[in-house]
Amino acid sequence: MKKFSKVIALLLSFAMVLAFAACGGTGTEETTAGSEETTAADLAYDLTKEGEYTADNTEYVIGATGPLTGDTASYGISVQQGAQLAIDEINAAGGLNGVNFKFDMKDDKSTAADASTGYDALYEAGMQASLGSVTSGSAESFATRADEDGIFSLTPSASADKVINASNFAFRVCFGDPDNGILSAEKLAKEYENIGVIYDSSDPYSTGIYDAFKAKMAELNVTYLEQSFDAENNRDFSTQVEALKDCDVIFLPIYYTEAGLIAKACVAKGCDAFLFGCDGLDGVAEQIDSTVTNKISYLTPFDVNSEDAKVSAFVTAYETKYGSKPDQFAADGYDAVYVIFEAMKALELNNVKVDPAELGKALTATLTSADFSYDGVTGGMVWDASGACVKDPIIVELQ
Amino acid sequence: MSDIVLRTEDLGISFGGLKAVQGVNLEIKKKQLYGLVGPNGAGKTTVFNLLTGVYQPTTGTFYLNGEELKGKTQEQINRKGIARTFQNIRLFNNMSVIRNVLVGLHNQKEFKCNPFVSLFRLPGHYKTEAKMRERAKEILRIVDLEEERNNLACNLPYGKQRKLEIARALATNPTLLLLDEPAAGMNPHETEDLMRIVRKIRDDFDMTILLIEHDMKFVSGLCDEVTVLNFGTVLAQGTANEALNDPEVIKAYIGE
Amino acid sequence: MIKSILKSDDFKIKNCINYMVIAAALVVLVVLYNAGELKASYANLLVQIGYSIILAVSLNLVVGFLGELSLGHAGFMCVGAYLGTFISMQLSDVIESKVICLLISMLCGGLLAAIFGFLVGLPALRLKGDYLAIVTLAFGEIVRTVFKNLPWFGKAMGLTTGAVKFTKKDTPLFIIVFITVLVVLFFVQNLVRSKHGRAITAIRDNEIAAKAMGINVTFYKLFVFVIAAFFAGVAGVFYGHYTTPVMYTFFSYNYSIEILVMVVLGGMGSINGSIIAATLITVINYILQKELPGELAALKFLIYALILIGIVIFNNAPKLSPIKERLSLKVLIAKLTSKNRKPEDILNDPAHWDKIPTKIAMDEVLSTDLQPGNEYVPDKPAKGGK
Amino acid sequence: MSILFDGLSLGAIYALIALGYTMVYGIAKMLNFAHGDIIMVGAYAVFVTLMGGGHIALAIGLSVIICVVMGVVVEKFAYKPLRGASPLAVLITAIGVSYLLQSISQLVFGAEPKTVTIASLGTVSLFGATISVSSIVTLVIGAVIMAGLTLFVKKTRTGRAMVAVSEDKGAAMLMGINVNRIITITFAIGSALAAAASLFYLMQIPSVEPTLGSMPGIKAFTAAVIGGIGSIPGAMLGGVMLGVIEKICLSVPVLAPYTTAVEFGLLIVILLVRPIGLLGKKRREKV
Repeated sequence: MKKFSKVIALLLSFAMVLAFAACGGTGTEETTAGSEETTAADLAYDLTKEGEYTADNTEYVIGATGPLTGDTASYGISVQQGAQLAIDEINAAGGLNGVNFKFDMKDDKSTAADASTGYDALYEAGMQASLGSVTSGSAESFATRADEDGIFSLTPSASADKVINASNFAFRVCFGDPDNGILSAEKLAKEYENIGVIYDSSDPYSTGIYDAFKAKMAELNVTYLEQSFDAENNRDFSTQVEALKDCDVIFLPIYYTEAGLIAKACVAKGCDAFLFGCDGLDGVAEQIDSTVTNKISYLTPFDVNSEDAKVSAFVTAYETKYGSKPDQFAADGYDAVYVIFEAMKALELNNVKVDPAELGKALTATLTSADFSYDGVTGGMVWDASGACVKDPIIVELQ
Repeated sequence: MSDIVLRTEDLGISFGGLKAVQGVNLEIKKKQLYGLVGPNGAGKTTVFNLLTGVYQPTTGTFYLNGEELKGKTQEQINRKGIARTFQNIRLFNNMSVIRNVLVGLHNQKEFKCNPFVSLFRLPGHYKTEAKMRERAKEILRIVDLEEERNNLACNLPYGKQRKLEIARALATNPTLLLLDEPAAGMNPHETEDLMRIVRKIRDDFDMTILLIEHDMKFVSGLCDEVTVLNFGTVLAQGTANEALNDPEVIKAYIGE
Repeated sequence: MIKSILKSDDFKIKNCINYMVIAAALVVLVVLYNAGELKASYANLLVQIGYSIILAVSLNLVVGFLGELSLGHAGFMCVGAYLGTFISMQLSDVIESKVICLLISMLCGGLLAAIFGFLVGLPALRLKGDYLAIVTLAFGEIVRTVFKNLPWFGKAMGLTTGAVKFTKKDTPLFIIVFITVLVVLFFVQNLVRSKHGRAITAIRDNEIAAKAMGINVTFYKLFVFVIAAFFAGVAGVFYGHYTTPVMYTFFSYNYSIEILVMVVLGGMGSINGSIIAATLITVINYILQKELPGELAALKFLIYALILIGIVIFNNAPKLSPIKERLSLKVLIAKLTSKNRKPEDILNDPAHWDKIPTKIAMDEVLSTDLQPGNEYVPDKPAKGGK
Repeated sequence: MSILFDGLSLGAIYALIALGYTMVYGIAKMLNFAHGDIIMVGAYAVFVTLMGGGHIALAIGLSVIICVVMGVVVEKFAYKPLRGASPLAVLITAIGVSYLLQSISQLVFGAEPKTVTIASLGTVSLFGATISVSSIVTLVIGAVIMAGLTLFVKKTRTGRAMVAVSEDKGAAMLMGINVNRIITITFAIGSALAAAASLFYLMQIPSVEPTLGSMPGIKAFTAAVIGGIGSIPGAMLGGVMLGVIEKICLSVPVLAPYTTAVEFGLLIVILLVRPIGLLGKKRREKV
């Protein structure tokens, strides 16, 4: 008897393998979504339809995942605070036709698996549009999942091209990594002689920019000195700075925490090179002090000290609410929420239980339409069909 | 000549500068019960360790049935036919009594079974397991532990643990059995019983046995021949009575 | 013959109940799924539970049965996830069915991980305890560092596995994962309940005695490392088909430790314990992630840490054992089933994990000189002699 | 040359942390996984004092006191109840404590890295290389602390008692040594060393965050094992070696991304050649 139960269990399981192998074969054909171009016909939408999980919604739910714990927690928290600020402002101003918004961010520790789990939780809690995820890996995971359900995602800060390629409904607010690298290479090659680079080999953002930079420099036939580090393991930059001490300029396609440490290492090593970076460097002002004499500037869409009324209003509101100045992540999060809000307003949406897939198609159609643009704290933006954001960088100089 | 099972030639080892054992020459004949005695620290257990490959001798060598075993590992020596028990009992404490013996049977030719046969549960696995169990029970019967076979080794009383060690060593089907203080910690009644078992093993299996023991009654009552060690060297050799009554030996034990 | 098979331990109810429970659960879940009653989040959670079980059970082979502490299990998973999924993506150009790609790449990923298992097993022959632990940890970090820098696997960006990832339209991955769990369980239990399993536990209990019994310690240590690495590699392949991209960050030593925690909480040497603990920890993680929004996320680790410390101290503190005796569910159940066993006996049952002394006993750690190839070589006698 | 100096001062930090690992291991026979997080606590103590306008000397004092108290408290509540339990259980608890400290500090201070301003001591030219004074200070003070520790263990009563406990706990107890007290003292010393390490760490890497301690902790543990765990000179040797090798690897662009792999690879090679670490003591198992 006992033997039989075991044998039966095994037979059953093998039978299931075969059965599902068979039906899996037919299922795979139509799953190649992603980078294919979508046509307007694909984006026909019906905003009166209710979604499976949104039937109980009393507010529009915008979801996101991001690192709230772990090494990169600060980026996630910034985005969360920026987005929450925008939501609060929108709700205080009466929401969309009197309907409020709700923002929920789940912790993904910057891992793909947790982003996927977070996505499920959000989707089933009635998420209708999303900010995707904060870092590139999890944003790719999120966008891939969101593509299955047709959910719109507008990532504030995941700059790898893979993210927007993963879904037809994925967009971004920030620059793409290659744009950053190419722009920087052109600028530095034109203006400086001795160029050095320090990049983070463990970080998708940094390697993404660096690879584009490297290719462009090869194309321009300019030589430079290269140093790298692994942010997980090395936080002491004396060696890298020592090696590049005699450069006129050091290009830093990295995040502000490490950039601040590099600036300080420059002081310790007596190196007075000009430090130039991309949008990741925004926030570096908080990381350095008066001992740092190097000139620092970076390409960014967001300048916390800008005279622009919109920006200063945002900075003041953020400081009042959280007690610290916003960085670029916070600004991106803030803008991303407003972009979704404006697009929904443009759609004249008046159905709090709207089906997320329908809304996804509608928002995609809106963002890619020629007459939609948004002027936010990170500058004026329009979107192309791939989901990339077109906006002008400004160069922010410190000191 | 051919009935000499174990022969050592000038066997010795030194740790650092200390010569723990030196110049030990033994000749043990088939079916002999051979005693190795001496005061504490005389190097008896070291001789066992040399014979089982735990240490490699620095001088000399040893032969089992004419085959030189110097330089072989513990596993190889066991497979060549030397099995041992330990002074401080080394049972597999978290296994039942019968499983301890089954581990001893592991390398027997008749119980060979490829790991993949077991992994895939081919019929060979079941056949082997059943045979091994039968054999293990037989061995346990010899040391009167068959009743206890499903108890945990660590829950056995001390005397029975010693007997289990013997059974386990016996399971590896050795030519030569080394018993390290088998009667230590036993009461007189248990010692009597053990003597009977050791004799029975010798008779039933045509076993050659080399044993270390402090209990002189045990040695003189059991052993055909005895070697006395002191400070790592051989003090006396001969029949139990001769060796134990040697004045040098008495001096070594009792002092001046 | 048949009778002897039926009489063997394999067919005692307590030894195959886990197959039945898992199979029954699977059937229920499949029925629910087909009825559309199983949410995607649960289906995905099930995948995570499934590969966690595979990881925990295979690590238990190394830690619980062989008695060697390994902190690099995520490294094997990493090999399987990167290489196995890479192979699967190449296959997907030729083979249409994702399931078949997955099955082939499971084998390949497992085998490649097994090769790494062999390499890690080699130092295990010479090192013990904490020394081996740090070597396995080092191995995991080395693997991760190499994969994060190799251009074929997308460098720091990770390997995008969108082409082979299982989506909602495919066969639910959890079914394949759980069938694999059953197969893994079948192999692991068969190994443990055989003469080879006895030899392995003998090595754990007393390596010197095992050697004296002629057990081929070298072979069995390598064998266990290879098998465990194989299954971890399979779990990695599932990971690669479950989520995209495969990124090096996931496979840090923290994850190895999480697997170890599953093994230790479940009970060293207890396969069912590993299954239950792997399920529980995955579910706890899931619930904490789902229920703690935003700012409270940091609380997750706090709660997790407190649960961990609490359970371990409660289970192990010598002073607490009288309280534990009174509260133990095990004692309660045993009291109901057999009346003449004392609580102490039940708790001292060696199947109960905290009573199993593994070779990680620290006092033995430094005694490394008895390993094969490293036998004690006495100093040569002073030449010339005085 | 300058690489060598940078490597030495990084190595001195590793060595100080490794000493804490080694001492606790030698005496309590446990891997204190939370040791790295004690450094993080020390670093936050320095940070808070300096932000509050305190003098650097006050910061050092406070950091040492807080670390010592933290070390002793952790020992008392998390490890002491487990004395005599399976070492693996203690290991898991230590991991739990590590998570606990990290999450508490994130809840208190936030995940954002905070920059710490310690007055720069400037640079000097030595053998034609620019070397920051702080790394020389790290080296010198590190060497002094290590020498002091060696003397302490060899010359004082408590130090000798520690050696006795590490050799044989049971025998030490019979000799009238209060083993529990010795273990507590060991944790206190180990934590004080962690506090010192945290200060040097901040001098080189002026930024604090909740996960600050984990990687240096692992590296230092590696260093302790390379040197031979349980051996004080071994920990120093291992730490310095690891620091120098890390810096050499980082200075070669092709090799730099693989630095971690090289360091851990070195560990494996050393252990395969010498399974007890470079200066570890061989112990024999009685058969």
